[in-house]
Amino acid sequence: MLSPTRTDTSVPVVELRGICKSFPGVKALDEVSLALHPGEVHMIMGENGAGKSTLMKILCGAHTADAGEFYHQGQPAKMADAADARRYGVAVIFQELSLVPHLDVGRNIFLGREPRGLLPGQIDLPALYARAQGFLDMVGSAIDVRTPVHRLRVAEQQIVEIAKALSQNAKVLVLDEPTSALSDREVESLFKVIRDLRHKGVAMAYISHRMAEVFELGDRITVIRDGKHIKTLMPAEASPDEIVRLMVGRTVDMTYQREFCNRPGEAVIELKGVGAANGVRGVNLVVRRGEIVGLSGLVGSGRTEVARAIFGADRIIQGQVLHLGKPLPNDPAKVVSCGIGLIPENRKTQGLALIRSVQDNLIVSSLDRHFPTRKFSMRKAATLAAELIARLRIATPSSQRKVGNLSGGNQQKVVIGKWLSADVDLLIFDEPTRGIDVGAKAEIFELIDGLVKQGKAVLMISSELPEITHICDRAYVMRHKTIVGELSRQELTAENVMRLAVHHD
Amino acid sequence: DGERIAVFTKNQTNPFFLTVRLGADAAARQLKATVVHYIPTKADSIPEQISQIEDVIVKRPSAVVLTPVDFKALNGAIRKLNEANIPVVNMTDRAEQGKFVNFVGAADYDLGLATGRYLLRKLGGQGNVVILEGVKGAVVPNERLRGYKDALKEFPKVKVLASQTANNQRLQAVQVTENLLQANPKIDGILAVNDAMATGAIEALDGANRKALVVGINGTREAVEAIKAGKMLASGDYNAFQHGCFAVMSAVRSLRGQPVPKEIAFPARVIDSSNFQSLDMAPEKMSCLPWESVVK
Amino acid sequence: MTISPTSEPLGQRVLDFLGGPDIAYRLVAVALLCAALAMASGNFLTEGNLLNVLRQASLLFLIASGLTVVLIAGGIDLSVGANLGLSACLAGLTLKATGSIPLAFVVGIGTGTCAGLLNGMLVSFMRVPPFIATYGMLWVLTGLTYLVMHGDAIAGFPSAFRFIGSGYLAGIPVPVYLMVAFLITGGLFARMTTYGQQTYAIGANPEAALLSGVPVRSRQILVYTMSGAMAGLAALVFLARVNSAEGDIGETLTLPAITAALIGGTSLFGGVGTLTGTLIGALMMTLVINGMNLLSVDTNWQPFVMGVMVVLAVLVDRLSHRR
Amino acid sequence: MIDLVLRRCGAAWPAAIERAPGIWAILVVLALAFSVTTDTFLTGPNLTNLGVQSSILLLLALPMTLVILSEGIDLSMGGVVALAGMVAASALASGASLPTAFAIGIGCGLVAGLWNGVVVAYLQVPPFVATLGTLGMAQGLALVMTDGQSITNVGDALPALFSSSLVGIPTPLIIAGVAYWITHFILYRTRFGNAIFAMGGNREAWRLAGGNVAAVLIGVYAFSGLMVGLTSVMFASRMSAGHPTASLGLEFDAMAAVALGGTSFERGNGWLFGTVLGVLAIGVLRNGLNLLGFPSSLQVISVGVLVLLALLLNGLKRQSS
Ligand SMILES: Nc1ncnc2c1ncn2[C@@H]1O[C@H](COP(=O)(O)OP(=O)(O)OP(=O)(O)O)[C@@H](O)[C@H]1O
Ligand SMILES: Nc1ncnc2c1ncn2[C@@H]1O[C@H](COP(=O)(O)OP(=O)(O)OP(=O)(O)O)[C@@H](O)[C@H]1O
Ligand SMILES: [Mg+2]
Ligand SMILES: [Mg+2]
Repeated sequence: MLSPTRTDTSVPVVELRGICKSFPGVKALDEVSLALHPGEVHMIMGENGAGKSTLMKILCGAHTADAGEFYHQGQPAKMADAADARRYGVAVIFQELSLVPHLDVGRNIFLGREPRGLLPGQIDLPALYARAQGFLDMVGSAIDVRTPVHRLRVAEQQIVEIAKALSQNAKVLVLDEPTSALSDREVESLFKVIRDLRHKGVAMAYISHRMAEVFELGDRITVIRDGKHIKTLMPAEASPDEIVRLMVGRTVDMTYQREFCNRPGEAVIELKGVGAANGVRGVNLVVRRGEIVGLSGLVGSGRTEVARAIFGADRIIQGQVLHLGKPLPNDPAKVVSCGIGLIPENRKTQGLALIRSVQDNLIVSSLDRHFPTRKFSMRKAATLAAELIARLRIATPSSQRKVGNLSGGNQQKVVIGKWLSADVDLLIFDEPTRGIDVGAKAEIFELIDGLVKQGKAVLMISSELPEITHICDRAYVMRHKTIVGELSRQELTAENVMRLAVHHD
Repeated sequence: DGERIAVFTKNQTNPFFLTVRLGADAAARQLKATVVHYIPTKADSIPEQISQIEDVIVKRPSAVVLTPVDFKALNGAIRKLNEANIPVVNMTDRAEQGKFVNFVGAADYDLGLATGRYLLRKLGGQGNVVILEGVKGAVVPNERLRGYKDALKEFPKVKVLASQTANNQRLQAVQVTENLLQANPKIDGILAVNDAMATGAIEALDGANRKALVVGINGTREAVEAIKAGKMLASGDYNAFQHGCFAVMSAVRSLRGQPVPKEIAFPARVIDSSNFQSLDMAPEKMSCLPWESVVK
Repeated sequence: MTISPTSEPLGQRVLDFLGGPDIAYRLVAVALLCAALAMASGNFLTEGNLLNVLRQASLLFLIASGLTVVLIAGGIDLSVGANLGLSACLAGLTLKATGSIPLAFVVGIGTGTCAGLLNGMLVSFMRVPPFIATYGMLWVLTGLTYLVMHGDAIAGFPSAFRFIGSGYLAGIPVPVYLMVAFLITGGLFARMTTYGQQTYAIGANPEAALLSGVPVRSRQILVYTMSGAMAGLAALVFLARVNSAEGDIGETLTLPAITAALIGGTSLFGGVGTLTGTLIGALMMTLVINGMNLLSVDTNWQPFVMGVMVVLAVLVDRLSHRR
Repeated sequence: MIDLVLRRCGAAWPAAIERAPGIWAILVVLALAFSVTTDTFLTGPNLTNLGVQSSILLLLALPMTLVILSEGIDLSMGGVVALAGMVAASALASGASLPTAFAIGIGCGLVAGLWNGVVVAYLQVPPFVATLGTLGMAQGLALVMTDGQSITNVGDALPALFSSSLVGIPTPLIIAGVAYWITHFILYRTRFGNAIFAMGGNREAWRLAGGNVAAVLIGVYAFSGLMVGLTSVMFASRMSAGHPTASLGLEFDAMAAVALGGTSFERGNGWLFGTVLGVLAIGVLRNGLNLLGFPSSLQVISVGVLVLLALLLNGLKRQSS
């Protein structure tokens, strides 16, 4: 079914030449070229805001290029909209999920391509479900095709996305950070599918910020910086350091070395047998001044829920949360005024007001701190924002730009920035580096390190094990909505974390 | 126990119908009958009144007193009442079709004619006037308007500067009149098809420090106050209370086998500073006229 | 990429203070409208007529201003008209019964505030979507109005009371002063307090605002309560102006108020909008109706013209933002 | 049996209750209360009344559900019902046959719907504003047509239609039933239905799937217009006249019914059968209170309390899960 029509790997299936694309105030792409060959996984690397997603969106017709040419099987072709892309066999798994929440899995997989029934416009539902089941089987998933997608976890939704892309019989598959929400096990099954497709001659473009994946999967690597094509090279001729140098234009230390904390201070927050309306049960946990505490576990183990419960976003129904020894109110606004901040998991829906400016977003959490009389001054706000933009090196033409127009990584920096501005004692990071490039990652860790050195405390949730094992002073591991173990600095190894996180019985 | 009469009025916002309902209650008390009121929750809603009639048919009252919210739209519902053999008295607003015990109300055209003539005579048969029309398409304001226009035909020297609707509403009448006062430096008379708009026009006149003779129709308490204070010239008396009285009396009499005339129309009477006393009291204190004093 | 707060040119700062380019377009539209009306009707540019327009617009603005704040916070208040009706009736009854003007004020504004508070509680604590919550309240408030009025009307209030609705100060109608006072207070609230910042933040993304430590619920309650209080105040001005109250006094006021806010550039999706815009919206609507009355255009055309106007206003916004 | 029906309507028993617990609770309580307090509620003629009275609202609430699912709203319904009804009535008045009048009424509705769709889809005016504009325009035109008069000389065929019946079932009920069935088919069995869910849930997903967003939006509003056109003739039939203002505000009743039935105003989350329940709840409440001879002002309050209570109960359910 997926047999390649051409095995000649020298003619690219699709090729972009000299692509330019500008958004108001930004030149996102400047003369970028990219060729995707059958049977190859082409890794696209670059810092946040380099233009990777934009390039992919042009490849699949979601954006139209301002200038440049498009070739299909070596022939010039037109690429005006998503329908064109589909004709050339381009399928995409986007950075932002593109599923319809209140349709079921089967209907989502075949959205816009439903098998036809007898009447005009009618769907042949039995055929649709049977075929959808087939594609889910192919990725080795046990999800029921009739489940509405909104009931699925993020990881399961990602799998539906993959099945959807598979069902399109794609000649070209674009994957924009497909693993950012997946657990290791799911990543493995995704990689298996990718290798299968490579074998069948599908051309793939793969964006990732995880260096390991680049070398595990990549057949060819293209690096983009500031909207410009920097270099295309083979994995054999590249080293991680070299790629990072190309990406950021300078050398970066990726090992996140830090001095661990030997003598933590008083407990900033302490959870005693906490259970919350969102499902977590019997959570005991303490975070002290001067330490970074990790919260690890598989996706769905309840880490986000613990964070939300502490922050007061979900109702606590049993146990106690103590802040500096006193009970912490169960209300986000009061929690913030106690000096606790949360960097949520989904920056677009939970972290930012996308239609408001960078400045407005940066100061929203610290209004009470900077304007204690509640008298607001635009001038002071602008000064504060400018400082933060400079301090975090947020790439934005002006503090008045809408946050929605920034790249993912820079948006994340804005979310972090608003808590820096609020000068909180305890910061809870939920997947702080999701979709963030290595350079920015290093910066963020440096920042976190700086915070704890000042005597602040950090609770960090991450799905990337190295982040937990390299950065944290201690870590808790969760399973089934409760904490199943605590690991000290000495015990904190990937093996130990996984042993606790995965259920054996 | 006495007869159960279902009384349908058009809305619960216009004081006119409150007075009608009080009249109905008073008559029911006198005759030892019971009255249940049905009023659309949305003022003057046709579909709601139809539904209410359908629901009431299921309950089978002894008789129905009906002020249809629309001249024709209630035909179907009235037919159902007739088919169910429930006697129906038509009150205040005439319905187009249907078998009725009788009609109890006033002649809107006559009221318009009489009140219009009254104002035009006071103007000495010349000058500039404006008309404030009511809700478009409703029978009552239309008939009154026709009366006004026919009265104007009798006084060819009077000039009609404008004829605009303020939808029977006081606030709209204030604003429309304000604008008309700006557009027309000389306005001598204002003919409003109801008292709410007439009093609205008076507000606008007061605000602009201008003078004009104003008439309305209905004889509401507010109009009586204005007449008493010398701000309003006159109002056509609609006899609201007696509508309620005589409609219920007609229903009960016909149930009891007593004779009932096919039509009880209260004569067109204009109320001015000389004869407002009969209306200068709270409707709660009013009482039904004796049957014989009206039905000869 | 320099990111220091540069001092902008004066013209830009004035424009910003007025509310940005959207407001400027609208001011131009108002000017054109006035010019056209002045040419079409000799009565338009008279002092009396202009004061009329201002007074009529100020009433509409008073109702629409509270609503605008609710819209900015991402909500909607379909009950403003009904709220105004109930407040006016209760205040009127109080005034008739006791003759005490201060008491009437307390009752009128108090009723409006309570109803607004209830709206706020429904939306924030009970999580009823604002559209439905305020629609339900519309019925409840209307029913209560009918209940207290039981079909009657009240009229004839003391002239001292009527001053706020139909009086003049230095030749200018009193409601116009109220309008200006609220425009300034509202503008200060929106731009010079952290409440304003938080209101915009909630409208733009309530979830993010909550997770940023903005006290979302209490701010929602605040804006609905403010809208209710404004409805109560507008009710008093109304009462004073028309000198009577009936059960249906507020029935037809909600949609025009929403229309004024929309014409003024406030977004239904929250996070965008200004009181200045709403004022201009109210002014444009009043001007059009005034012009139609002056030119004796059939009043039946009024809804049609309003319909065209609201779509055009929003369309112009869209087009100007696309550039 | 009931379970089978429900499953066909998009959910099994427990799921159906879970989707809109408030409306079920209220329907059951109201029906029980009225059966006990009146001896007429549970009679054949009364239930027929109830069905016939609810049919018009259902005809509007069905397309409203689709529009709301597509993250839109249609405020123009009442105005367009008036305009299309006036046009159809004037056609009848000038001697057209009943089928022609239906065609004209539906055609009028369709034009208004297409206009809404074009303004929303191509001019990208938010649906609330676009349809508010159409409301004004339709209402204005309906008034201008006859200077605000209703059109009453419509012959006998139209008035007879509403009270007629087919094999013992009232015609309005049959029409409402067929309309439900067609709407159900469109929403749950066609590509267009999937597209409607995508409009509210994730428009970008539909665009990326090669779908045409504008076409779907126009389709939704056109369908709405079509149904509004049909309603306009049924409405005129109920009143034996074309009336320029009687239908104003119907769209809000329709929206309330949709919301009562558990359809939320965001994320394309909704349920067509719930809308039927919502319409029924409003109908049962009004009918029962009339049977009780409940004072009208309290009836007004009850409607508001019903809406708030149902939504509160739905919300409680959501919070606890
Ligand atoms: N819709 C848009 N409107 C305006 N600017 C945009 C838009 N989409 C992207 N940009 C800008 O284009 C540039 C490239 O963004 P893009 O999303 O392609 O980056 P990226 O390489 O995918 O980054 P990340 O790794 O953070 O996802 C950024 O400066 C971004 O601000
Ligand atoms: N079965 C489910 N149905 C609906 N929503 C769910 C379900 N499981 C999880 N979610 C939601 O998805 C989000 C992610 O939850 P999850 O359980 O994956 O959190 P987590 O353990 O923090 O994992 P991660 O942080 O890696 O996403 C939460 O907001 C949660 O409420
Ligand atoms: Mg990206
Ligand atoms: Mg999580």
